[in-house]
Amino acid sequence: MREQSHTRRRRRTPVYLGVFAAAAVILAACGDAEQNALDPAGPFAQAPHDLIIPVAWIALAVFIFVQGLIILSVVRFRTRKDDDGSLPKQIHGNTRLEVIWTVIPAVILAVIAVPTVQGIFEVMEEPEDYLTVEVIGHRWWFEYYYPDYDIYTANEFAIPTDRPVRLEMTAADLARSPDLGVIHSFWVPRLAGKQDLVPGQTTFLNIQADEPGRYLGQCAEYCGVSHANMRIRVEAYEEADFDAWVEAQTQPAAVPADGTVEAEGRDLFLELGDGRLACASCHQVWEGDGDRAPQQGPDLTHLLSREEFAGAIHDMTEENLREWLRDPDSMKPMQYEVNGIGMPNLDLTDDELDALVAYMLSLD
Amino acid sequence: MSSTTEQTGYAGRPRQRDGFVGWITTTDHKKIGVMYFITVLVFFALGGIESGFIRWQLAQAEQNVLTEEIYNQFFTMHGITMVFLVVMPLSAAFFNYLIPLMIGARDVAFPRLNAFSYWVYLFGGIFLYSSFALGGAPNGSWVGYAPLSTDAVSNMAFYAVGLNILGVSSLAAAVNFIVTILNMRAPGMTFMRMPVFVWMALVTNFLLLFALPIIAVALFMLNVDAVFGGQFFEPATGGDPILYQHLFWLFGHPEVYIMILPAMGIISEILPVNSRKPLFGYAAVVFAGAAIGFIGFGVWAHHMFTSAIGPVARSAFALSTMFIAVPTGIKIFNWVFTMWGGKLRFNTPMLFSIGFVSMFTIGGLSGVTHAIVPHNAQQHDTYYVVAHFHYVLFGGALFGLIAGIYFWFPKVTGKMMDEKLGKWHFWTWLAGFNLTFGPMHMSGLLGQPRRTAVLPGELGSTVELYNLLSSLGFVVLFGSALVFLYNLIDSTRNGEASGDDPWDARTLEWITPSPTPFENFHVVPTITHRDEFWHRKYAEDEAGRAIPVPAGAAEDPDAGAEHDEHIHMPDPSYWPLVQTLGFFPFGYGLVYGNFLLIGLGLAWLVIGMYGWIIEPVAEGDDDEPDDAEQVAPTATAGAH
Amino acid sequence: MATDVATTTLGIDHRKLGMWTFLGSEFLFFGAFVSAYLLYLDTTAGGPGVEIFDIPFTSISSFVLLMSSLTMVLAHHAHTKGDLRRMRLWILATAGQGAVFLGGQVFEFNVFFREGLELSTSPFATSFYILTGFHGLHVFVGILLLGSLYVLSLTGKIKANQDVKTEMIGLYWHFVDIIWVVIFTVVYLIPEIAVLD
Amino acid sequence: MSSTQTPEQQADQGHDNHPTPRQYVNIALVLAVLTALEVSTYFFEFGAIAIPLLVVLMVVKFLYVAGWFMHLKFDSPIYSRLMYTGLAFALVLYAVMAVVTLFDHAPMI
Ligand code: HEA
Ligand code: HEA
Ligand code: HEC
Ligand code: CUA
Ligand SMILES: [Cu+2]
Repeated sequence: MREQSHTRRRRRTPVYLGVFAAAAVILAACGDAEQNALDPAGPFAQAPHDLIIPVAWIALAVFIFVQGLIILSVVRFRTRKDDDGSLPKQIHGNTRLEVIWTVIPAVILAVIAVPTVQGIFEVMEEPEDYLTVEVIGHRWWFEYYYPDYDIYTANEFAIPTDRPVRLEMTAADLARSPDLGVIHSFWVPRLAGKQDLVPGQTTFLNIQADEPGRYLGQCAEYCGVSHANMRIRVEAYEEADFDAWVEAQTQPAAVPADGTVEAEGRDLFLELGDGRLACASCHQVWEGDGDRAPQQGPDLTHLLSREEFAGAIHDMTEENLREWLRDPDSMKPMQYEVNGIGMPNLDLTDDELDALVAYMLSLD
Repeated sequence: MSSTTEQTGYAGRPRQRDGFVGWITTTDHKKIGVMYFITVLVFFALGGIESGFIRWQLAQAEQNVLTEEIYNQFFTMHGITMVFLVVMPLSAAFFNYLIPLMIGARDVAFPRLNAFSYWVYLFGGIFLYSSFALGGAPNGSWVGYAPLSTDAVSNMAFYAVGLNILGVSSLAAAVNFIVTILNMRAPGMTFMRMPVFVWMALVTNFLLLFALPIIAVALFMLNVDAVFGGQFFEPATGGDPILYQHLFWLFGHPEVYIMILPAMGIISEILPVNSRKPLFGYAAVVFAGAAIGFIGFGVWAHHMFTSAIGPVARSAFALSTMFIAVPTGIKIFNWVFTMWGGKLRFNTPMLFSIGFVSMFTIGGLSGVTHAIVPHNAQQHDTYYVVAHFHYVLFGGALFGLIAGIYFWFPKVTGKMMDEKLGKWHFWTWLAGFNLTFGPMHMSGLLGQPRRTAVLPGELGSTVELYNLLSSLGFVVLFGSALVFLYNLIDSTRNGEASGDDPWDARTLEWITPSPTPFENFHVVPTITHRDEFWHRKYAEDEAGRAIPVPAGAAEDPDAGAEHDEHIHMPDPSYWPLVQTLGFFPFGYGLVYGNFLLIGLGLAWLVIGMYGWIIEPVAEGDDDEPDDAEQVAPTATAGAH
Repeated sequence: MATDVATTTLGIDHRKLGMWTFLGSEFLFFGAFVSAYLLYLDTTAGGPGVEIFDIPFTSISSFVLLMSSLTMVLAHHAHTKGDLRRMRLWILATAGQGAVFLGGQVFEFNVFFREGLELSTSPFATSFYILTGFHGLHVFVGILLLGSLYVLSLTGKIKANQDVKTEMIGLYWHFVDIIWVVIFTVVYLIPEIAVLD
Repeated sequence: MSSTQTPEQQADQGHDNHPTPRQYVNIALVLAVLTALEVSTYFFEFGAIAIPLLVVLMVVKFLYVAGWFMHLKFDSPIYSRLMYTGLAFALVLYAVMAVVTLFDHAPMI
């Protein structure tokens, strides 16, 4: 047979792999993405990171060792051109070697296991002096509630820097949603690993940002048609800025002056007519009286304080809002018709759209 | 084979062994193996095309090639197809063809049950794919988590019922192969003389035996919840969605070893043959395989590290998961040392086997990093995991199985597959594979979650680059697959004649002529060694050097064996096919909650069962022939 | 095929080995349903719970099923002795007891249903019905098998020397009985006592 | 388990060593008595021992049916191995699952 000529090429594969791996690591280091798990920005992301790095080196060492052995045997023991056709020595095994390659990996793993178990408990522990944020996963947007301040918001939320935030999470409020709830997962890689939100149960996750800035994430547990469009934005503020944000959010929404197009929009918002469902039956714009408690849709009291909407996938621009109200499904696939989930198309006329969009844009 | 049974006096039993009727009524393990193989090719093409669309959609950020609905259906069906309709049945194809040959038997223990398994597999696959025409394919991912999957819009009733049908096939096959291996070995074939492939088949089938009932329950519960108003996983009344995850992964993790162990068995046969020396540490490899299977039952919650389980469970499962690397490592090192000191021949099967060892190691190591629980929270449900399991499934299971295809092709057809094309296939396959799945490690760590229909631009340019590379990799793989397909078809027709023992092989199946004759062995061999065939060809001198035994010099070990007067071979039967059709009404009934259809299907299955039972006793049937009938003259043996 | 026991590797019949292999896996099947049931014992969503059980009634039907194992084994015994006539008699007795058990179950389900325990009432209800229902389905299949045995032995398809067939079906039947032994204790008696306390 | 200790050589060669009908009836009588005992826990107060007692009775009945009616005591040990492997898998796996679900699980709301 003519295989010998191919042995040289065999050698190139692992080399190519190595080059590839190296290139990949380098590229990663200069990645600037705000959703990068390799770039922790707080203690709850840092600790796992510090754990995985040595493990990655160990894995790389094992990898190089095994591939090295393979390459070595391939090169050394290929059948040579001048081979006499006799058979090699028939070796059946070697007990000492078997013991060695049973014990060494076991020891390596035992060494890795200790910090792993420690890490598990550390990350899950209740931190000191934390801020609680309740998180509810809906199909397909996140809702946030600050029990300390009685603030509701959606998709985007703010946290103070240098202070642990403990998320108390569940999926879909059964009482006020036709969506009986499916499993979602909260994941902002630079702040912490992910944790699932399970309907009917409460799970917890600690996050913390050391630096102010914006941290991105998204739902990481497949939750149906718009799973890809269920994103998370965290704004981390220095303490003073955070207090200002809280202050702004606790304000009731301004009621537009009579006769303006915004006021027209507000009327439509409360009562759409023609047997159409009113916006207010799903959305809350809290104007100061009564409970501040949203229904099944996102709280819109300070809509404009957010940069993006609809699962944080669209910029908060006039055109986008208009398109969203005109035909929500074209902006984000939902299942209102079949399942009652998401935002319905309310067949708004152009005039109604003008008024409603103007009203939305006044909600800052 | 051309022999027809010339029985007289019995009605309703097909006589033909060739032609179309011969195929659809066959109970011959070899033909059934080939049918499995061809069916797998079709499903592989489907699964591959689905993944092609996935890669197309993700080639750039914010693309709109597919709608979310279609994307979700495609990745779900891709996963289901590759796992349940490609890798598992391809392993079954090898089990079918090889187990009887390797243990010196003439067929499996229950030939008609074997045909039944095949038809259930085929119809289960058709059933699943029929959902595309009936309002949409399942779109709840291959793990089918509740309560999402109990929602009607997920179409997951098709998944629950379809997989349960496939489960029936696998369970029947598992019982069949276990009995075959335990009870039909040729004289002298002790456990420690069995080829490693047979060992791995045994372990795999035990895993199936114990894992399938668990998923059967999980799927049935899903079915009841989705269609009949059950409350198993319904949070509103206190049902616990996590229970589904436990049940699924109690099956799901053994399942991944069900997919890898047959491939490990295959390369344990190929590496020694092409290193021209016996497997290093046979006992260790066998033991490690059994250990992997056993420990594999105790690690399931490592898929649930970010789910609602507490720190104690997370720790316990992290430990058991890491521990499984030890027996796997034993195998890797034994394979490498099988090559060490040998005289390696780099034919295509060998290349794929070495590729297996190399690529599987990568996937295994990333698996160990998954077990670092605190960091698993970063990796879970990202493309890093997608990379892991494609490295073990594609780089592992599929590489091994393809190696097996090249290796045993001459056994099945009597022809060689083209070596040149084979090498083209290998190198493009290896390159395309790494190009597709290598970058996913990075895109995952950079924050790209899996099962997302759009690649958000916000993830950054590096991720887009990696995704583009992955998509290019698919193009390479596609071309490579075409080369393979061409090679298969062309070699079947025009391949070089292989002779009976083209590889100078070691195990029993090569003792028989290629292609394998209908009754496998003219004389059932008596086994005196592990690697029996090798020992009939070579003797070892004191130094451990092998010297060929001149043909005819050694005593024919089978000379003393009684030449069977007449060989009993199983007769063809319509019933497995006919009965299995009952799964259609039954299945659709369960999907649509239609009790009429369910009843019809059940009645059909029962009637089919009776047809099967009262089928005339034929010589070669797996029924005890009555004394009077046993004297009936047998035509099968005469044909040779 | 090589069903001739003498020529198999282990010296045992394929079909018996196959049946046992299958039964081994059935434990995992019922085990999952039993676990779900136990986890959901208290999850009644305001509907009826375990107090709904009528222990004396279920005791009687359980006892009938238990005794059917005796008649089954006697049927097998008769078959080993080549006594097909007596075998058929015992088969009938076994199937009859199975039918009584099933009838009891149907009755029980009806009562529960009328008392407000529907399949969709609660996870407890679903898991109770599905677990015991699946067991009932097994009994039903067993009765079908026994019926076939009866008919086929009449038509001569099952012969006096083929007692392995009766044995196989017997194994299945006893297994279903064994499972009920477990269900009776774990599903009915223990929760009932735990609740009454 | 006594049934697994059956020596190999006894394996399934014919049915000579199977029990007699009389023995079968005796076993059935024992089973009947055990069942009566079980049911009596419902009618009489057994206190803390009721549940352990029920479990023991269940196991004994199980072993009797398996050992005698299913011939595990007399047949090839491979059957016992198959069956008890399945049983052991089921017990251990589901026990672990139940422990995780009951004791190491997110709080329900
Ligand atoms: C063939 C299939 C296969 C195989 C063999 C494996 C093998 C392993 N898998 Fe993998 N796995 C999958 C298929 C497979 N997996 C699939 C399909 C999923 C995703 C399911 C889904 O969510 O859709 C998955 C997901 C998955 C997860 C969950 C990830 C997540 O979703 O968060 C984890 C976590 O621990 C894991 C771990 C492992 C480990 C430790 C092994 C080990 O068995 C690997 C052992 C091998 C080695 C380690 C290499 C060789 C060893 C040596 C050279 C010795 C020296 C080594 C050391 C000292 C470390 N796998
Ligand atoms: C053995 C299993 C297996 C195999 C081989 C593959 C093969 C491939 N898979 Fe994978 N994949 C899975 C198992 C597998 N997959 C699983 C279990 C999932 C998880 C699903 C889930 O999340 O639920 C998954 C998910 C998955 C994803 C993630 C989707 C998502 O999360 O959104 C992606 C993305 O790129 C992907 C890509 C690919 C590609 C490009 C290939 C390619 O390698 C495919 C190459 C194949 C071909 C190119 C075939 C071409 C064939 C022919 C040309 C022959 C023609 C023949 C005839 C006409 C007879 N797969
Ligand atoms: C049946 C309930 C329902 C009605 C009626 C409804 N919405 Fe919505 N709306 C929703 C839901 C649910 C969402 C969240 C969709 C998502 O992001 O997945 C939403 C999202 C929005 C958003 C984006 C909020 C954000 O921060 O993401 C705006 C703005 C909005 N709706 C405005 C309106 C207006 C104006 C009307 C009336 C014309 C209206 N909605 C009527 C349910 C409703
Ligand atoms: Cu929510 Cu995915
Ligand atoms: Cu796993």
